[in-house]
Amino acid sequence: QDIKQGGSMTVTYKDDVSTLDPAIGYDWQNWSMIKSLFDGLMDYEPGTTELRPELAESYEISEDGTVFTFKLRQGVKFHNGRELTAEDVKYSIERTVNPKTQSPGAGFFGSIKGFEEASAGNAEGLSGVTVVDPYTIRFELSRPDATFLHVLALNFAHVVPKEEVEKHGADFGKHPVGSGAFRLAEWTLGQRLVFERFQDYWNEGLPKLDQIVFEVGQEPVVALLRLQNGEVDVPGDGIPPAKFIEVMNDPKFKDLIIQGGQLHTGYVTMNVKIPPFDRIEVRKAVNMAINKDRILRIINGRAVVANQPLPPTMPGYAEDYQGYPYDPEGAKALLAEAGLGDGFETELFVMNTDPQPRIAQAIQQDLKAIGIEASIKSLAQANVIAAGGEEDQAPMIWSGGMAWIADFPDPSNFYGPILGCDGAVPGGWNWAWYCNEELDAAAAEADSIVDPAMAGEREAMWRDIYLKIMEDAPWAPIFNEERFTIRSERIGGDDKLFVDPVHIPVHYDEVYAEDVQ
Amino acid sequence: MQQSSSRLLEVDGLTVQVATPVGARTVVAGLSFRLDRGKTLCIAGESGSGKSMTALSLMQLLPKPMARLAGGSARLAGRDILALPEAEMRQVRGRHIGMIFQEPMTSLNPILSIGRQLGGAVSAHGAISVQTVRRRAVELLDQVQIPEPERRLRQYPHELSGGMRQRVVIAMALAQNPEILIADEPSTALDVTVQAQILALIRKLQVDRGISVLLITHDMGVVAEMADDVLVMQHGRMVEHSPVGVIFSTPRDDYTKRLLAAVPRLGEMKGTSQPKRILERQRLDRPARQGNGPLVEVNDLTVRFDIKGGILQRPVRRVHAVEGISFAIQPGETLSLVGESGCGKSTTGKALLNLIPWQGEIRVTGRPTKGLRARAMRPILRDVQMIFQDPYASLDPRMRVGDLVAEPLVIHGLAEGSELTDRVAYLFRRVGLSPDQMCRYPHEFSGGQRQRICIARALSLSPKLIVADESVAALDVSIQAQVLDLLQDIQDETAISYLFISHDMAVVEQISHRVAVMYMGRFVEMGSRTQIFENPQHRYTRKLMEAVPVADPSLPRRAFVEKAEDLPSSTHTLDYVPPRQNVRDIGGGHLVWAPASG
Amino acid sequence: MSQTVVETGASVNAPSVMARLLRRPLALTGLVIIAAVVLAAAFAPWLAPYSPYEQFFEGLTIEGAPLPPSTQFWFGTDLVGRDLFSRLIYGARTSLVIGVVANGIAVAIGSLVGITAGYFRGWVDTVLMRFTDLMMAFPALLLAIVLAAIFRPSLWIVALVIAMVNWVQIARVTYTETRSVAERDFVVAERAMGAAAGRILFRHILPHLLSTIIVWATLGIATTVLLEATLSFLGIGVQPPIPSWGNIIFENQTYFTSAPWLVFIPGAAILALALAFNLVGDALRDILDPTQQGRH
Amino acid sequence: MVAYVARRLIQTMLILIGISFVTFVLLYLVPADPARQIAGRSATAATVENIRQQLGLNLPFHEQYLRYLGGLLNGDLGRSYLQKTEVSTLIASRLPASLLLMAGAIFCELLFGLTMGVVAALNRGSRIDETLMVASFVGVSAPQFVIGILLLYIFAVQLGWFPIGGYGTFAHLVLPSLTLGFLGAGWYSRMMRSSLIEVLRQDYVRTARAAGIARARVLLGHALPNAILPIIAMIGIDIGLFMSGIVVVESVFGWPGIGQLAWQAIQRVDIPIIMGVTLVSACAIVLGNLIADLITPLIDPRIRLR
Ligand code: HEM
Ligand SMILES: Nc1ncnc2c1ncn2[C@@H]1O[C@H](COP(=O)(O)OP(=O)(O)OP(=O)(O)O)[C@@H](O)[C@H]1O
Ligand SMILES: Nc1ncnc2c1ncn2[C@@H]1O[C@H](COP(=O)(O)OP(=O)(O)OP(=O)(O)O)[C@@H](O)[C@H]1O
Ligand SMILES: [Mg+2]
Ligand SMILES: [Mg+2]
Repeated sequence: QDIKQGGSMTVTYKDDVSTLDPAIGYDWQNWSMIKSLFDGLMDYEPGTTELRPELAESYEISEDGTVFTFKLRQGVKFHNGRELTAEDVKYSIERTVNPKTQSPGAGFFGSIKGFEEASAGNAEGLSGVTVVDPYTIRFELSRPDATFLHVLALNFAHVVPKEEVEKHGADFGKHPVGSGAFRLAEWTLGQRLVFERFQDYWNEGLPKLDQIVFEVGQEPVVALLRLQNGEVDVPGDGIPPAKFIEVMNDPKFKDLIIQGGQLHTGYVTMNVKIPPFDRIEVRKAVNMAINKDRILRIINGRAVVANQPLPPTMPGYAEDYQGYPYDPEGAKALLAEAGLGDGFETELFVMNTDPQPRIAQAIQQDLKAIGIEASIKSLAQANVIAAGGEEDQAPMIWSGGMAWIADFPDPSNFYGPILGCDGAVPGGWNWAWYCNEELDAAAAEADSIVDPAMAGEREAMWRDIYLKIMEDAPWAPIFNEERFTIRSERIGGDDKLFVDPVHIPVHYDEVYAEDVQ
Repeated sequence: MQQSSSRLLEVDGLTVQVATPVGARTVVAGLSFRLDRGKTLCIAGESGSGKSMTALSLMQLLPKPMARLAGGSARLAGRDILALPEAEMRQVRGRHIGMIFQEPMTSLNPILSIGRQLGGAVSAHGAISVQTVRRRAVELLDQVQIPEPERRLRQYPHELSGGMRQRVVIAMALAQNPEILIADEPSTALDVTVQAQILALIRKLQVDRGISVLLITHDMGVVAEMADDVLVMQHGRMVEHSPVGVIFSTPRDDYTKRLLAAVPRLGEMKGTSQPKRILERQRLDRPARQGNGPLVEVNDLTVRFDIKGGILQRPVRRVHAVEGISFAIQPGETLSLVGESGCGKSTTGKALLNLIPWQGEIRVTGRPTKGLRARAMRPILRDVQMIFQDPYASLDPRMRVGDLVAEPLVIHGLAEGSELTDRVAYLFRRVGLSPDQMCRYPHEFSGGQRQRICIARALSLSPKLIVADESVAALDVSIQAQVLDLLQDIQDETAISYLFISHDMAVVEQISHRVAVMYMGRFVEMGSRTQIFENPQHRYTRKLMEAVPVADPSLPRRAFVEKAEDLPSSTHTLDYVPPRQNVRDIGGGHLVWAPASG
Repeated sequence: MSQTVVETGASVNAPSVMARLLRRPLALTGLVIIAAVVLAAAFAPWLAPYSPYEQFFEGLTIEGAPLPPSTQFWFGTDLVGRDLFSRLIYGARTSLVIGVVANGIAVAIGSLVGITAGYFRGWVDTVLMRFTDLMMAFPALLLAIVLAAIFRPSLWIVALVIAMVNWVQIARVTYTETRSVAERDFVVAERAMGAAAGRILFRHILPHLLSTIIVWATLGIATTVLLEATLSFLGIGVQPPIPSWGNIIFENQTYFTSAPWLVFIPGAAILALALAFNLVGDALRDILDPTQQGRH
Repeated sequence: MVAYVARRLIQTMLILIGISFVTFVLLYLVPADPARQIAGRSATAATVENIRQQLGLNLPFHEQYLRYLGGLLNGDLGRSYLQKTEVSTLIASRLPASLLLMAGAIFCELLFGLTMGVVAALNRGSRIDETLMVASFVGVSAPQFVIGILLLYIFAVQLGWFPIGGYGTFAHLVLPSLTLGFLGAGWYSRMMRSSLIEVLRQDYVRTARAAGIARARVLLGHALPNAILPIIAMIGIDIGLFMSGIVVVESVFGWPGIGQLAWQAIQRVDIPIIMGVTLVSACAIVLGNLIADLITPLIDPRIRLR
């Protein structure tokens, strides 16, 4: 397939881009922008969840799965012209782990030797990272970690040039210099950013586009209209809910919409430390009380019903698991069994931006039908998160708007912080405060299986873990959101590039402009 | 002399109505008069009789939509100016008729310089070059005897005194050489000395330019001094229209007679030493002084107000409102404080009741009051009470008058229940009101009645001294006379003392035993009434007396004073040390102050 | 004696304030609207055709779109399939409760601060005035939002938050008025009689402020209703599913192009209520406040 | 004059410090942990603690405040927790848009408000007057978010005359300005009307007319300058209203100003930004008052700056 390079694309976002520092950026908008400005050792095949080396030419994993050795590509240049070496890789990862950087991703590197000291600020670097020669780097882990390659594909492991970081200090995020396919050409705060092709990019033929213009502060509705006028190519925030039905039914848009899955699950957490949610019957009753189909209708069918923590596109998803059926009568019976036949009063926390309060109200009505009077606490996101992190604050939380979207496509990513014992601490993200040591052990075991050949086994183990969790029912999974990306006719590329699981909304490096073909 | 050509303005059947919540009310009813060339017609009458409405309707400046012309005509040079459309009427205003309003404080635009306003009047009817306008403005200011006219053009109204402002207003009215000048109470709001200057100025201009003047006033003294003809109004109707001599010598109408009878005339008490009413009642036998020792002694009373400013709001200037005055009041005696606006009269009165901070020494029946807090002052206030200038403002409009009069008794816990009611009823009768009016509200009473209520309230504690601050100044003459009589009768019966504060020499003459003349926060002269009025020693006392218009047209009219200056200010810098004054007793307790030599 | 009867604005048998209100067409309109809202709030359970909380399955189209006004749902349904008409009727309760409670607290705080600072002067004045100035410089909505974020909002907390923001106006007005009343002769006269501060404040000054306070209280209700609506519109007001006119709009605003009735009907309700209170307040000001007379 | 301005500036400083204190207390009480937000969802407790220490969040309240105040006095508003940028940079990048919007709103409210007020005052008691005054009441009673959405619906969605939102061209400015100015236009028309009626009743207007000066000249030269005075005094209050208004209007129209910045920061409890925007708004309000107080004596010579 002969794709000519050139052309330009305009992407819009409503919210401003905060930072383009790979160690810090963790937002909807900047995640894939950073991916285009920087490179890491690992990456995924475009449009899939399959890992492949990027800056690494090849890698080796030791038998016991604790030593990873990478050979770097030669001749990779940073945007400032200097060549990228193993030193830079080491520096970048150590920088992320260094508490002074205040990186939200530091925790991902927990399996590297020396992490504890480094993250506490007691050691300069990571003892487990060794530069063997300028093009070879070795990672020693303190325990086998099957997800480590995924971790190295995260933005937090992307490579930054030390001299530039030191030059700009805390403002590096506003002056990003990487080795990615694009370089930042212009940034007017609060208005627009322009990415330009990096001429010396090591991967010949990429990127396809010459330029990407990001316009921020654009309402999704406006973006959609401008798309119709040909002024916008990709509305980054997608199709606004209010326009969804209209757009889906509009023949003009028919060919421009691409639907795909998303590593997302929306769920209701039930705090197992707050009575009566300490009773498994009550939690099951809640699972059975919620009419998920009606909720799908409220969000115009932009999702599929969920019955387990993992989304369908995630390895380890249990295809044949039926989950708890919608059965208000059965739910009532369960409540009666728990001695709560008359129902009870509780609180349902929810983030206060549309449509979350609406969904919460639908859940509220369903709960009411079985006698549970849940009053809604609709708060700013930060306040809900804070309440969830306290042991005795939030009996139930509707996760919408703060829900888990996987950092990398691996089943383990849905466990640790949100269902494992590690997350069930003050300030943690395990809002159900569910802690099952047995499952923690099983999870550790599964994650120590690094051998790609054993991947199937590992997947099965994870499947088991999640099904066990469903037996305890600390969550009521509600739905898995679907992605609907719309693009202009000017932009071409394989459909899967537009619903890429990690490059959201589109794979900036791979899509091309039809008008230069 | 009485040629028909001398008739400049002929008004016929002028009728004005105002809208009220209960329908139209006629406030000027079929008024007819004529104004002759070069003459002065005075419209006299009490407050609310329709004088201003008459003037405004002639200019077609009635306040719309409240008031409207309901009929009549006014012929000026053959044209009925009441029927002219606005555009033509505008040609009449300023060119043919100029007008001066009552209130010099408000009749100039506060945010435009004198030059702009005067210039606007000069060039109102047509384009004139800037230089010409300016020259003419300076000329006009010169004509109305304003010193330094050039500088005044750049000044703003608030920088001028009341008298100066009124002169500017006159200059504006004369800007286009009108044939008629309408002056609506042009001097009422001014101090007596300034009033005299303004009236003299109008007379001079009239003579110089031969214009006709329609002068509106309620002061018969002013009428006597100014008028050729007089029109007396009551309730919107003309009750008498005669030449000035006739009005004063042989008034025909009852109302006119009553009006004239009520006017206090300076000098009518010559040769007596008791207040007027006591003389009338033939109670000469009663001794004026009784008891032992003075009721109130004031020694070196000084009141200064700081004016704050600067970054820290520190005092930057100081008003020397009262500057070291001393006096005593004997039981049963009326001491009058007389002086012009701002000289410190009210401040003195308030200091007696401890309503403001002061320095010096005050003793009430021997008890010093310095530094007493509200609670400690209470017993003293049983002996000293105050009546304020404005009877309406000093009565809480939301209380029944019975409760108002009972208020001091309740506050001091002196009576309650039926005893209280009886006591209030007695007080009502005492001041000539019927006790069954007790349940009404202040607004249901006339000005005079309200002042009676205030007096009743002041009397309720049976005080030994009442401070009466301009207590009759806001009243029409006839009512003023009644209230003065009442005050004197009470004194006659109860031997109460008064500190009577007034700016009106004629009133003071009627009521006082002793008089103190105040100027710039100090006494300049103090003595018995006879001493002050028959043998005034201080220059300022004499000036004050000369300035009072005398309600007698046969007296010679006062001479015009060139470029008169205003009163100096009593605001000084912080380090200002008031000059020392020497007091001289010229005999019989007649004290005269003079600057200390050296 | 020849005393003339003096005419003044208020005569002996002045018609009552209510009668005078009723004579003004605009104020009458306002009163009618207020009466209608009060009735709706009071009799909501009888007036509303449905429960305001019930999310009807047939209240949404198959695709999940709300239903436009129809004979079944007079004002249509909202985004979760509830009857908008019923929610509006119940929402009137919220608006009124907030309007009356929040504004009542604000008026109480404001008057107290204003009167105290105005009468006592000195350091009491300075401390209170300085605090009010500070509050004046606070962007009111930001303050309300932050307060709402601290306290987890509920109907009563929202009322309290609004009260905390809204008393400043009243404080200023009563302060200025107290100062001017305190300088009037009848208060000086009262001091001259030896009356204690409490007596002067409550028997003489307060009655004079009463009409001002009533007027501002009425106008304040309009402001309060709007502020509640705004807070709810931003999603930090009255908690769902309790209907408030503001949060109805908040929940439905993104659909204003496809389901405009969901935004504009409650919008019109807020407007009408605020307008009504403003009209009545303005008329009251004309009637009660002598200094404002002659504006009509 | 200089002393006055100096005094006012000192007062302003004090007010700002007071406001910073109150805001700081309030935000201190907000139940959300900034360190945890920065650290992200996969952070360990140690990382969070470390961040907390770096930000000084574990210091006692008064030390935290003094630290902030110290920065403030050095002109340092701090760094946004989540935007990772100097707050001053963020505000500076957003301020032009907000100021533009305010300028548009002021233009609208003066244009409509003053015109309506003058026309109503001159036609006092007539149909025109009544209609205008009802309109002004609608202006003060209409919630801004409803007006905004309504204008969008009519002029952008239905008629397509203006863009549906966004920023950049004059056309973008029209609807938000109208929305923001709506309230002020209502107030101003009422104030202008009563003020002008009051002024037209004054003696000096009669004096000018008695001197034969033409009506229009009396109105423009004598009456209006006086009538405008109370409206100038409103500048500060007006800015206060704007500061509240932009949060709503910018969110309805997607206007990239400090209102949106503040709203997003509040949603995410980004304390330095909330503090910064609050202080900047307070500054604007106080400054507005100061400007009003400085302009007034230029028009009204009676007022002395003391
Ligand atoms: C309870 C708090 C406050 C209230 C109710 C209040 C109210 C007022 C009002 C109504 C005026 C106009 C004065 C008048 O018309 O007589 C005024 C003036 C004034 N206020 Fe306050 N204010 C308060 C707090 C403050 C504070 C905190 C300060 C000092 C920073 C302050 C300083 C002033 C000053 C100096 C004036 C004189 C006029 C000026 O310079 O602008 N006030 N205040
Ligand atoms: N704007 C108005 N609306 C209603 N009534 C008015 C108005 N102006 C004056 N009046 C009434 O018209 C009558 C005549 O008033 P006018 O001003 O002519 O009296 P005046 O003789 O000039 O009194 P004064 O000596 O107090 O100036 C009074 O009863 C007054 O109450
Ligand atoms: N509270 C105050 N603060 C500052 N200056 C004051 C105050 N009260 C009075 N003054 C000033 O003190 C001086 C004396 O005032 P006072 O009221 O005693 O005069 P007055 O003789 O009663 O005049 P009038 O005849 O006008 O009533 C005046 O210059 C006045 O401006
Ligand atoms: Mg008059
Ligand atoms: Mg006085």
